Amino acid sequence: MSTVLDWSTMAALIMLGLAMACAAFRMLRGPRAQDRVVGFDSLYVSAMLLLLTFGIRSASTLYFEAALVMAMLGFVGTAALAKFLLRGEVIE
Amino acid sequence: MPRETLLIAVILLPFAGSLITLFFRSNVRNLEAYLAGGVAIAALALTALSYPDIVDGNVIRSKAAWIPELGLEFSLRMDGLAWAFAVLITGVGFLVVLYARYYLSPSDPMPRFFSYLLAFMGAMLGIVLSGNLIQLVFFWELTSFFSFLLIGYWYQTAQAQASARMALTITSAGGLCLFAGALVLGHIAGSYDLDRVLASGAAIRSNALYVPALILILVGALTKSAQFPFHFWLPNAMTAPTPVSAYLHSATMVKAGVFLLVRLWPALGGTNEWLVLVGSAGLITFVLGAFIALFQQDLKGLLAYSTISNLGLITLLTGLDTPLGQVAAIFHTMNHATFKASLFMAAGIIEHETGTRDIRRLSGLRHFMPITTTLATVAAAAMAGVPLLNGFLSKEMFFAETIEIHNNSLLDQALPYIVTVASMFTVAYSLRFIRDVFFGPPSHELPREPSEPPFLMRLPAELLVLACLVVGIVPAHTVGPVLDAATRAVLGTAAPNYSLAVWHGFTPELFMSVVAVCGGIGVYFGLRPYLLTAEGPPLLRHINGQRIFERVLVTLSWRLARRLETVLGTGRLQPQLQILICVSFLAGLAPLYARGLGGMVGPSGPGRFDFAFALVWAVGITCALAAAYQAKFHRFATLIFLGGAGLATCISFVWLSAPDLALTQLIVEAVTTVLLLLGLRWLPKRVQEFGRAGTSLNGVRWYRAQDFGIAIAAGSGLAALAYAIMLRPEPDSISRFLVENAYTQGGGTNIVNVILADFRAFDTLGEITVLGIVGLTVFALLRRFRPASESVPLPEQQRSQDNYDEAHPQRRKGDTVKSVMEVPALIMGLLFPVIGTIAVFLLLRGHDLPGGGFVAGLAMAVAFIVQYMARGTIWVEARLRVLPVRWMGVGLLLAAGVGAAAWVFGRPFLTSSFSYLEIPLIGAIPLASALLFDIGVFALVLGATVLMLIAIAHQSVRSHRALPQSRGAQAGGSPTREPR
Amino acid sequence: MSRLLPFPSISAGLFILWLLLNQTFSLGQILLGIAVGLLGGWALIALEVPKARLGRPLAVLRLAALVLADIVRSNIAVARIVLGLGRRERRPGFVQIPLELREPYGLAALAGIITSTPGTLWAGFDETSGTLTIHVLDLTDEGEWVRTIKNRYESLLLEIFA
Amino acid sequence: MNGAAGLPAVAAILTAAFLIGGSALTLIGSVGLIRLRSFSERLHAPTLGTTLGTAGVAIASIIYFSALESGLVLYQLVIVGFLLLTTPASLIILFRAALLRDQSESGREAPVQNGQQTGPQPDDRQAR
Amino acid sequence: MTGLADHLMIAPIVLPLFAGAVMLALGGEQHRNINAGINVVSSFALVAIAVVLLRATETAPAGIMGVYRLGNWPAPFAIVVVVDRLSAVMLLLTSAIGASAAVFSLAHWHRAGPHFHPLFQFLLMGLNGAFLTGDLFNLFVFFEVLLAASYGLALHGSGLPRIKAGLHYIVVNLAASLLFLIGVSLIYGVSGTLNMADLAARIPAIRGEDRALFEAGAGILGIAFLVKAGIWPLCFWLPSTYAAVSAPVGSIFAILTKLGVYIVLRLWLLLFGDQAGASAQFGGEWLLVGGMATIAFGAVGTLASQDMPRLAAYSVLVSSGTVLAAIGMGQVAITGGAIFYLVSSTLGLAAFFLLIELVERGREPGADVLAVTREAYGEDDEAEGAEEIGIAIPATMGLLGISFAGCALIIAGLPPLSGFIAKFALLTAALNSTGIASGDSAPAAAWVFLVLLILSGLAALIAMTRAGIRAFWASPEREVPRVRLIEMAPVVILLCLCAFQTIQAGPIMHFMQAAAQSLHTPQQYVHAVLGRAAERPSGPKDGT
Amino acid sequence: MMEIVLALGIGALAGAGVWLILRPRTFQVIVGLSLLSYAVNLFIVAMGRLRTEAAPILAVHMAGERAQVADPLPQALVLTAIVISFATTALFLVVLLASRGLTGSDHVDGREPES
Ligand code: NA
Ligand code: NA
Repeated sequence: MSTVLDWSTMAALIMLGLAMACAAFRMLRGPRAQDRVVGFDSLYVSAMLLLLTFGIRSASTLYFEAALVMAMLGFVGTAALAKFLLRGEVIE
Repeated sequence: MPRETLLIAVILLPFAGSLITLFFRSNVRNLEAYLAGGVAIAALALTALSYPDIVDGNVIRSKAAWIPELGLEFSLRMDGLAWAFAVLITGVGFLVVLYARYYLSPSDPMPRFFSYLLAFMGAMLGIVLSGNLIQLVFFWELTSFFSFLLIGYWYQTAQAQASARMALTITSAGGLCLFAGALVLGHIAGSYDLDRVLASGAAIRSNALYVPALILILVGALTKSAQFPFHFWLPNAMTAPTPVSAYLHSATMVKAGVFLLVRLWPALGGTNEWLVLVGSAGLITFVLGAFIALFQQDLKGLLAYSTISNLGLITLLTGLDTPLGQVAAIFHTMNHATFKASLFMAAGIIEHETGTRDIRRLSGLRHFMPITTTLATVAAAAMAGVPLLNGFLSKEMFFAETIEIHNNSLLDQALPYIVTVASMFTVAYSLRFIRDVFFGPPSHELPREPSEPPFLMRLPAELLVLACLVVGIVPAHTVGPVLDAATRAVLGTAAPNYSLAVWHGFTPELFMSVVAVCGGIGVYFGLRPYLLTAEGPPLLRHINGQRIFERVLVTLSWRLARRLETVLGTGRLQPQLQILICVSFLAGLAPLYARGLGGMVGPSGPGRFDFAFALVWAVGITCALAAAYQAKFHRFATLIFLGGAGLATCISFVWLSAPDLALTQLIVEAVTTVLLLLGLRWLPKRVQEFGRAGTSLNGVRWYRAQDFGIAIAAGSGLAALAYAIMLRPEPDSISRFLVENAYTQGGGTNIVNVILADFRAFDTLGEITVLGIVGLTVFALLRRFRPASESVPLPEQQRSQDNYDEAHPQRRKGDTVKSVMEVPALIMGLLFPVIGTIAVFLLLRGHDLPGGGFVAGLAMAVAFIVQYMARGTIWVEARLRVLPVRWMGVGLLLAAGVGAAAWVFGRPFLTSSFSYLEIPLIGAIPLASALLFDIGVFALVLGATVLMLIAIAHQSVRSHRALPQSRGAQAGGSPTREPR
Repeated sequence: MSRLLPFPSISAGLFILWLLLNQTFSLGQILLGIAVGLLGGWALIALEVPKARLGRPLAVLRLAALVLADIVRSNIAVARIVLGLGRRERRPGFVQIPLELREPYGLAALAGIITSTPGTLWAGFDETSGTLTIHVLDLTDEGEWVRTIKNRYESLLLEIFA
Repeated sequence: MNGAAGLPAVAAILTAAFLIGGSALTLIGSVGLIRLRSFSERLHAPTLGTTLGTAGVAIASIIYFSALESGLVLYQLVIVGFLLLTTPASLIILFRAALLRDQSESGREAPVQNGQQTGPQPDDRQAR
Repeated sequence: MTGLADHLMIAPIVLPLFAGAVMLALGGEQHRNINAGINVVSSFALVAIAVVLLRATETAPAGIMGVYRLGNWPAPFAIVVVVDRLSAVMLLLTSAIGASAAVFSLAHWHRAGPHFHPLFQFLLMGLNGAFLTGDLFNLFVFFEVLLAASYGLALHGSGLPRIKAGLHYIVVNLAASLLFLIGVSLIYGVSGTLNMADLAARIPAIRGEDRALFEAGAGILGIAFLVKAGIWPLCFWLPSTYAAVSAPVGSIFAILTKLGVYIVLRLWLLLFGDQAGASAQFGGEWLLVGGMATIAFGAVGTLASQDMPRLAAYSVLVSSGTVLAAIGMGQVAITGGAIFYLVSSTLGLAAFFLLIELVERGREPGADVLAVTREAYGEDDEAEGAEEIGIAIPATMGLLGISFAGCALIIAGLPPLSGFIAKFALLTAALNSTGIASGDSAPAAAWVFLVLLILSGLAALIAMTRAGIRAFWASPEREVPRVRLIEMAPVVILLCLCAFQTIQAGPIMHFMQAAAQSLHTPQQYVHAVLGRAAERPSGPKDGT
Repeated sequence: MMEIVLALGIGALAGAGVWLILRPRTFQVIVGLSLLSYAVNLFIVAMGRLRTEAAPILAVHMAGERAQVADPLPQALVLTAIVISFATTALFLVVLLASRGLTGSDHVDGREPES
């Protein structure tokens, strides 16, 4: 059965990698700052899922923390960037 | 007293006296003089004690170990030559002290003068008594230094400053050459010991390094003795107080050069190079000095040039390279010291009594000061070479020596005629010194009404003149034995026959003397009309040594240096970094180029192509390049790209089996992003300008092309290095031990964490210290932070939102942001305990699984940041106690304290221990000291990160708002204490 | 009780979070989890987070099921839009909805629901007028959206955060 | 694939299905980020990933590890919950920031600031 | 490894760490006087510790007092600290200057900005750690500790020139730190070890095809150290930084360049001695050439300096270049002389940095840096600066003049202070590397070195005279600066140490030569660190 | 193949970083330093050779075996390096802000180049 898993994890990894690439495209392309921030946010989410999938591929739970922290920091980063766009400074 | 001790005492006395004098108050005049005089007379007496030994031809030595490793001992050595000089130095020194006591005015600070003078005396004695070359150089440079202080004694005048500086520069530079010469000489001779050096003359002269050594030493000697072309510092040094001139510029310092020539003659002399170099320098100086002296209008200037000329004569004598020449040189040195010192004293008396030294203004002083007139006349006669005075005797020997055949060149044959002519000028200026000053009608337009000076002021000159007379009349019974001993010391057993008598019959040299005296009188009267009016000698009037020197000095040591500094260095950052990168690139490339990379080994790692990994890196590389491309004009976008590149790095860590790294990298990156965003607010707006002025465009393009090349080279270089290593088999690394012992002896399954908290906990301790330090620095810097004026106003967004709120009557200022942030702020508030829980979780499990104090601390800091973001600084700090500095301190203490606790058990610092603690109900819980250590790390990281972030954040509050009294963060140097 | 456990539901959440994180139910971890829950609650007092009055667990479950279903449905809908499988001309736009809900947690929950449902975005809530503005990706019928929000979610939320 | 060999077939297939479903949805969301025309529209796209995309992958992971370790592994729920909790906060700030930016640059009022304006508003501005 | 004396080896690092940590735990700034007390006590304790360690190395076999294994782990697997003659000398030098600067700062500098005292202690910690460690990566960590503290101290007091210079300083050193990491990791990648002694033992066995990569790593690593040492052309950040920092900081900074030099001395001789097989003497000629270029550039810079701080900064370069060139010649006797010179010139420069501030203080009334800072910023934390600490000293100008002369003589290498002896030691060794009586001819490099040293001495003399005349003579009606005993005493004591070095040149040179001898025979060091590896404890380490 | 991807990544990060630190604006320099430190961190990990799915965390409570896990030492070094570069980046940020505030310019030399 491991071939199913092999193929599916590989496909998932590639799909998530492509998702990252799409997000990165928006990040690079803009055109406005907020577009880049959305791109950044989804880049983080895709990357987080990539880690979870990688965990499945390597049958290891060691990457959970990384995924959790990535979720957390994706939020912090996006919120900080958005706050900057909103107010011109992150902490008032 | 043993003779060895005696030598040491002679040297030490003046230095000790100098030190003691320094502590006197400046108004204790007599005591100073007594002490200084006492020291001089004591040194003289001690020197005199060894007279019997010296006359017997013995050499007194005293050696003490100094630096045996370098073949250097502290070695004193007194032979006849040294003795003669020591007597001169101490004897004249005593007289000068006596004289100076009366010469200096009450307003001059006495302690300084006598202290310098005694120190100088000690240094001078050091030169003549040195038993090795290095020690000689040591004292040589000391004399330069103290003479600088003495010449600059009246430092208030620009002239004194300039001449002191010139004297120091020239003589010290000469001294440095002498140092080099001594090193070369020691290298040739295989020792710096004077006896050994003097004994290996033949070896030295045949060595290939002989000429360089000779030149270096000559530069030293000739500068010190003010010989052409280094002579010009001496006349300028006449700004020194006259006692200084009487001492340094007649009897002692300038004699150091000729002393050295005579001293080293056995080792260096006897070659054509010596004859040409020393002889011509002496001859030119002798002639030139005599000529210029005649045209001086300043009494001391005349004496200065006369000194130069006489020293030239002595140099010429040593340069003539014959034993008799050396004898004459020694003899004339002694004679010159006596008559010139007394003449300087006379000049000083005149200045002291009349207030001027200008020969044109002085006249008929014999009416006011007959005794001084007599003294000066006798001394000047000695200078002129009048029979029955000491100057005559050495002059005779000189003339005799010039007649001898040396290398039979044209110059050699012309020598007697040249020196005779020059001697005419000697006679002429001596005559002028007497006649123009003391004779003629009494002058009544002097600044002061002159009278005879006090007896004790005259006494030194009287004693010196007496010496001139006595030596001149009965030489054989007075200086005879001394000269004999000195000669033997220089020449060894091969002392030539010479006779010290006033009358040798009608010899050619007598004829030359007569011609010189008669001719001199003629010259004087012939040139008198010119002398009365002119300023400086004909022809040479416009050549001002000082001005040339200063021009050259300024050009070389200032203009050229400034040019070179800008050519060889830069104050700009970009070229520095360019150089740094290029140099390190080359440093990495050179070995590869020289040795080649060897065969590439096949892939040793996970060779499989991983499409997802490649995709991640496609994104990462694109982000990196975009960041590089956009960083100038789109900072916000750049930060986002930076985040993308960081994310790729982080995912790579996951791929490469490094979960801890991934965690850390992630969290650090997020915090960095927030930090940079905080900073962005204070940076200037930058708008892309298209089509800027075309002038510098090409330059800019060229720089960019350069930088682009460097960037490509550096990037591909690093990539190549990494690739090369990755394809090679691993060496047997120390990490094998770490893996094998991480659990069994370190008590943790997360090997990386065991390394950080145990194997290499010392690194971690240092690393958190760095973080703490940076926290402190950031805080310190920001306390002084002043934003640029254009950054002070509120950001555009806030202004427009405020304007909107104010424009609508139903809204209050801040409503817009409040309505936007309402829901997010609630969520973010709830996140505080959630993130906190995650942080504690990461902290506690670190030793066994990914996590650890550092990551946990940063996570906790993130929890704080989120609150600041949601609610703003003032709100948060009114509610939470934020004491980052204390947290840092406690964390550091905890981590270091855990390390130090090992001492209690007699183990080295940071020895860990672990055990399982049985608690009822709960079971065994692991208790590792590493966990405590990690908690320390946690506290410090939390403190430092929060400190840095909020220190920056506080600037927004400081710059445009007043912070109300907050109950949080009262202590700990927290930024809340900054009300501005 | 309220001094010790000011936010019982949040503390419980933290406790569960702790256990989930540690993947174990050992006594030691349970004690630690309780400690974490208590500490978290106290921290929230300092931060002046408003107290939540959570009632009607049944309503919570109903809402959850509803939201879940909506999320799945709108996921598919948005996916179709993205992939261009849609039918006619699509028109994005803003919709304004008058709300009675004022409770902060209720609003937050509503925000969560709207944001988490692909196709709708929380664009703002005006406190004075009580008007919620949302952005809708595929705006066919404005009234339909107003009704959906008010009837499906707001009523339940009003029930829960009584 | 260390350890995966002993996985029950059902678990493997379920894992694969959820994994593919979740990542596909995420990918579609990201594609939307490219394909949708205006910012407001694009902002809808990533929620695919944060909701069902994440849920799919997380469920796959839960099934996989629960089967692998023969016990319930629910760690992944933390991630899902965390995302659900935080996504609204960041998206709300970002959306409003974007609207206010548009407003201040165009001089027009944002649709939500005064509570007056109703109806759809074209926002297809492409300028930076 | 349990004796109290053994633990003393780690004390130079741990003591300042604790001192700094306690200051922070007390809350930092409010207790400035307590902090000052801790700082001074700790600094003097460090002097005492350094003296004890130095004495211990005198009698120890091979000059290695001991190897301290941190965490009780065997070498080479974890971190060791090694006290040998060279590190003991550097410790003593650091602590002497540290104590002087600490006392000096109490007069007023420590009030010029927050957190002076903890930063100062952390700087000492970093320096001592770098001198003691036997591990390459740990060296990096201590480098960073001292760099971080030095960034803080360089910017202490803030103000435009400091910030401008500090920015360059930081960027260049950050770049250098990255190079350090690249170098260390490359070396690890090829050799599999981080322990210096272990590395020395492994070098001969490095496979031929890996050797180029190893040397590339060593080369890059070397660049990182040479930046710190201030070799030309990597030194342009140095003059403006050193000229801008506050006096006590400048004084302790005189050591920082010597740290780079120390590392080169330590590592180059350890790794690339004659025993290093194919890599022996790697890069030696570049060290020599670079050192000489640095002397020349430094000399040019001293001449071109308009003010004393810059002059001092360029003198630092000359001093650095001299030692580097001397090391590059690779002879035991020269190395011994180089260590002697290093100590002498560092003491002199440290004294000079302190003195400059005192001299300049009275020159332009109102130009007092503090006054400017206060005026520019209106900061109130300087308000207490008006109160005087310690007593003002009489005969100020005289004492300042004598001290200035002392510094000038040391820097120019003129007698009677140690500068002259040091130069002599270097030159005689360079010309007669096999002993003066051997009669071997000197290499061309030695002659160039001789010329450079003489010329740089002359340049220093000219520049110092110019500066001295301008400061002491040119403005007779200058205001006599108020100088306090706690400011003057450190200067005088440092100069007295130079005098002591002259008088006791014999024993001191003997010690330095012994230190050089052991540096040139690294087998002893390697054996001391690795030799006892077999004794490593077996079984669980500390299972209580 | 992974090696070449990683090497390319390192090269791109380093190249972009070097390009940026050679730029005249402080912000460019700080971004460049960050990119460079990413590159260096990856480089250090690469020095331990590449291993996937072999995290240096022991699954069982017993002595580990070197061949089973990736080299943990470079990872520990990188952790230290990350922390330090984080700290210095923060410091540099503040210095560049201070420089900007005092000089009024964000040029690395504290003044606009004359042209
Ligand atoms: Na006259
Ligand atoms: Na939504």
